Amino acid sequence: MTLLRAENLYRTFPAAGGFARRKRVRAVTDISLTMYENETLGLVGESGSGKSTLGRLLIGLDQPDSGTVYYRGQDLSQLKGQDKKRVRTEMQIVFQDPWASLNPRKRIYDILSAPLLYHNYATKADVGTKVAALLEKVGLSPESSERYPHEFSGGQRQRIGIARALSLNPAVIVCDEPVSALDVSIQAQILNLLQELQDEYNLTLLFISHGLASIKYLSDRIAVMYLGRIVEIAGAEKLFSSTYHPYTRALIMSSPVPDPYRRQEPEALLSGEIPSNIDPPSGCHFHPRCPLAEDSCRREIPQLTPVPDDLTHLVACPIALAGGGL
Amino acid sequence: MMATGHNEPVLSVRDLAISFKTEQGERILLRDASFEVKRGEVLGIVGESGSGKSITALSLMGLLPVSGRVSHGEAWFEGQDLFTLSPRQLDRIRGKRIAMIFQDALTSLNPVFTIGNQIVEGIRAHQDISKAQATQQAAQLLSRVGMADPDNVLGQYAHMLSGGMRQRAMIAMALASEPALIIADEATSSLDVTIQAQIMHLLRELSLERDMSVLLITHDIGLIAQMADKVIVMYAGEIVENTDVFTLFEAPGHPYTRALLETVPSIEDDKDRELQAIPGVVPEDYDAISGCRFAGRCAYVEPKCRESRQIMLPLDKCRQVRCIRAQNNELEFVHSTQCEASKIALARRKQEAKAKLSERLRT
Amino acid sequence: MNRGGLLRYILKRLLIAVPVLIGITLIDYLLMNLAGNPIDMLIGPRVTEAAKAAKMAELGLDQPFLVCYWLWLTELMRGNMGYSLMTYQPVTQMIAQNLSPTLLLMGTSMLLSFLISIPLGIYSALKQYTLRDYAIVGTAFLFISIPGFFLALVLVYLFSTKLGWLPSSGMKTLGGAGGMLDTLRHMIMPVLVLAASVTGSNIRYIRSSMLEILQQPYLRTAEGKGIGRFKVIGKHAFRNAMIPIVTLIGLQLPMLLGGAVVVEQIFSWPGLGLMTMSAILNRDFPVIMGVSLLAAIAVLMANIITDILYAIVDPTIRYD
Amino acid sequence: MTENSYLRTIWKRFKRHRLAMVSLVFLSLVIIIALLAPLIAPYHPDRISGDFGAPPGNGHLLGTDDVGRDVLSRLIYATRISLLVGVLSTVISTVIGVVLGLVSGFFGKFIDAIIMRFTDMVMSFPYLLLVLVAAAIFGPSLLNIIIILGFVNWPGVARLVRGNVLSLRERAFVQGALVAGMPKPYILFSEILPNTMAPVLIHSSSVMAFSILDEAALSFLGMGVQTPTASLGNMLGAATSQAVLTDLPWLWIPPGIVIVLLVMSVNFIGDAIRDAFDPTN
Repeated sequence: MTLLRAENLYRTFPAAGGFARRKRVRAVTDISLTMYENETLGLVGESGSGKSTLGRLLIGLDQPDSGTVYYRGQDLSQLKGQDKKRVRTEMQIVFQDPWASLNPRKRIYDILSAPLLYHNYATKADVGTKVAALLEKVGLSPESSERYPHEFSGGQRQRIGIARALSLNPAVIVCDEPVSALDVSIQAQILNLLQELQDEYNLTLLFISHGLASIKYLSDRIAVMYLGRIVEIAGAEKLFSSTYHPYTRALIMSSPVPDPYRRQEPEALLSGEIPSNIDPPSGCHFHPRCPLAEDSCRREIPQLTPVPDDLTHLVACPIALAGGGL
Repeated sequence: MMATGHNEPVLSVRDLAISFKTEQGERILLRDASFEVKRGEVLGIVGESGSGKSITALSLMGLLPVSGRVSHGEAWFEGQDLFTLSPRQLDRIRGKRIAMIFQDALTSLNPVFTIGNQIVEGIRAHQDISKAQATQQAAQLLSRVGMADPDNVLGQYAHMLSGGMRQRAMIAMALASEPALIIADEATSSLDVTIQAQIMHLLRELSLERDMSVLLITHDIGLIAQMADKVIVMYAGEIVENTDVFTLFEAPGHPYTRALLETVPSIEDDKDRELQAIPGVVPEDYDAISGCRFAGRCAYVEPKCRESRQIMLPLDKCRQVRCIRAQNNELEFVHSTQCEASKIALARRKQEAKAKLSERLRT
Repeated sequence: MNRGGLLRYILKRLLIAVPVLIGITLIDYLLMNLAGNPIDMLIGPRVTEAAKAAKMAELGLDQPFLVCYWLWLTELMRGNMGYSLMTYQPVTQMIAQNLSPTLLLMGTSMLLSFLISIPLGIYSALKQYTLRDYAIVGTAFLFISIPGFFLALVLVYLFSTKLGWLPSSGMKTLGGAGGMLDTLRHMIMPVLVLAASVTGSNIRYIRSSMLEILQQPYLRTAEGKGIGRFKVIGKHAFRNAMIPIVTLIGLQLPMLLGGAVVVEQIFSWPGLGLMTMSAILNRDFPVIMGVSLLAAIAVLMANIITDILYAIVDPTIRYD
Repeated sequence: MTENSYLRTIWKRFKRHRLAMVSLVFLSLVIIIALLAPLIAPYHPDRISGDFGAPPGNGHLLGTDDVGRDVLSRLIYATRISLLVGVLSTVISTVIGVVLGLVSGFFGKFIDAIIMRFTDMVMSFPYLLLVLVAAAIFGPSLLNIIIILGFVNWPGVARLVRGNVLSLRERAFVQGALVAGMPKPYILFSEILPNTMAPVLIHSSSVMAFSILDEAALSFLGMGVQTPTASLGNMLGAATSQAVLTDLPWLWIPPGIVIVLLVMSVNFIGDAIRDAFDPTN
């Protein structure tokens, strides 16, 4: 069942280069996307691809310049009063930086209990037990509620961040690079925790990452973004087994494989830099770096089109589609 | 240039210990570190944050922050112990014979001088040539590291370049005087994967082309597999394993190494793979631990592990570990290994890369 | 940074200053109204009440506040800042006559302060946590904490009264031959007093900005190139440390202007400060308001120039 | 560890600053003396209790002034006045600055532009001149001085708070509170405000040091606290007469030293607080 649907989202920001004329960064350009209940959608892209902005737009933490987000069929921007408040709490987020995501001046108890009390998810009498239960759920001892954020390690803070996101019984959680600031030995703990919680609470997750490996591990479907647009979206296995878009291919080839026998082929590596998203290249934004680029790529913006035998696998590259998948 | 044979170490570090002054008094953040880098070899140092890998590199360059000091040890490089040199003597080596590439190129390049100015300065510090000649040389270097328009880049400031270009500029700067050893400290961690792959490829080519040794410091196991010939694994201020890259992935000798390999997701994995998480966290005040520092998180721990300080000992010809149980042959996963096979694989991989490079240079 | 961009930035910066400038004149005018009737300030006191009323009607000052403000503003544009209640002179003329001694005093103090504080601030940062650092910082604190007038009294007591080395007031020896040397002798103490507190805060500012720079990774890179400690500090750190000093010039102007009032009063230095102080003591509002308006505009201009200079010296600067 | 232990860490770091500890002791002592002035002062500060201009000694520890009042007693009362001015005007300007800064930073846009341009205006007037003008208009009195100093000192605080709010607003924990659907007042007062208090406290210490100096300067110039009420500034003002300066140094040297020590200790304490809160330390 469809839980979230985005239609033609656009979002720009004023560029910070102040001497220049007021230019705008095109963070998200013409994105339509559906998220189904109880799935994990992976969103992968490099810096400037607009993946975080898209995540924030989907849960209403930011408003699009144009386009609409529907949550259970309702237009987010049209919600008012109690409805708005309710929907607001059903969509949560886990941030990347565990050091900035908790108020340093508050005890964990205060951080977790305030929203519970405000939204009447708990009473003064039982809020203590509820906080303790939340902490146990994410693998922390109930006693930690008396402590301050600076007394925890990065991984533990991320657990607290997850507990906060869980506290209001959300339907959707956006995980914005939740493990990229953590040590490798801690990353798996958090990934496993997210997986467990999703199974237990039937959560819908949007998992944002710049690396393919962790996203493959967690996601049911994966969307690949490049300079504000989605270039390919497919089932997690499918994306790797029959890759269409040349950028997706390059991304896979560039990810260092932990196996010394399988060396990266220099021929498969992308050349060139990621262009600025203030003045993205004309036509297909990827064409200056693309090994398949033809003249038409410079002019026409490719639309997401299903691959021949799979309607759920969409690719924004007519040339790759004509040539068949990997 | 000193004549060094291929099996001669370029750099040889013995019993290195580094301590820092902190609010709680003097803390030993690295101890008992010994390793060698051979000519033309890429030595990878892998470890999590706080394991001591960066301070090891900084100590070799004499760049430890003022609160830190080398409290013990030697580092022999081209016949001199780096730790006994005066800053002035050190200046004749760093930038010339050993160069370093840092993680964040934006803050590591001076914002108020042009790229050209900063490269030329490095060249002229070690070569007695005119500014014009040095500028010409700088342009050549920039073009070698893959800059499309070197003459233009010479006049630009760091903030005008993209992340990948900045890192290329840093590499060009490091190459200025044809160093024997390049230290790359998380040189690509803040870059995107497609850019990281380019930079790493460049580094590998340069090392082959100039027979230059590389000390590659990273937390990324994937990069280690792709780049390193030999590997040092660090945990909580100690080296826990020292081996070659093929042996490391095939037959890790230390429980931490094994756990680390298990915990990393890979795009090659099946989707249903269960990630084995290492429980717990890196102990914060590890220099207070008297026994094995990994004991608290180790799946194979026994009381004797906590009893005495662990030391590095060889398991066989190609593995050294800091684990008493592995040394006593009590861990079933530490199966015997074919050191010779790894050596051959290593040599073959290098040969293939060399062939590819010469082919590319010819065209 | 391109030239067109810089020009656009300067233009933008000036545009932002316009409402501030209008606001300053409005505040000035408001204060003037609080202090008395603006008519007295515009036409001078030597007129009868009847003439005043006629003049008021003629000038339109019997009209609503904003209209009056507009009239006052147009007069101001023509250079008419009104007349002094004490000397009957036009305020513009008085300011013009007293300006140069004050500028001489302030300029010399600023120069002296930079000559002392830049090397000391940098040195102190390099020697952080040493005895010399503590001594410099301690002295800086003393300079900041000592009231200018107290320092002036101490200096006068020592060098004029007790030792008789330096003249305690004025700009020239009365009946003396005058000349540059004479003026210089008169300047020593006022300049020292005026420079003291500015120097103290400059040292602290430069020291802390230098300390921050010393932590920057690019210094490590420079040192890693083997160019030598001297060049690392003298070139890489110094050039970056010079950037915030531009801002200091803008920050100092108000401090120096305020200080000048006190210093000129004590040393009877015949400048704007002395003139202002006597205007304040005599409730000579046209003069007071004229001077404060001028000062506010000067500070505003200094801030704009500072911002523009900053944009020029720092290649990374970006403004919205 | 708890909140207490956090403050204890700060306190531990503060204690390392030895001059600040000395300053703290000195300042506490001065405050006690000021509070207990009527009990401690040997004479009534405004009444003649001895010869004209008698040097120290003979029952008057610091001598008497040119009309025969006890200098020590006047000094004690003067310190009391200076502290009063310093503390009250700092409180006024901090409150104004925090409120304007919070409003400006949190609501942004039009309100922000107006408040910030107004701040620019006030800041453009040379500070001491503005105070002098205001004192000339409203008349010099203790209350007026406190109010005037309070009303000209806020722009620095406002800018500081605004800057902090702007950066805190983008921090993940504030965004998290937004996502949790918490109301605006909660976010402003419970998430943002507590995190701006440390920099405000540090800034306030320097505002207080300046206020004490400015009161002294004003009174010295005759535009501040008026005699016979003694203030440190107007006691020094007596030394503008050549006779006092040369022949009665005990009239002006002690109040001068007291001002310097007072201001220095406030500055040292502020500096130590800054260091204690600085995470890079």
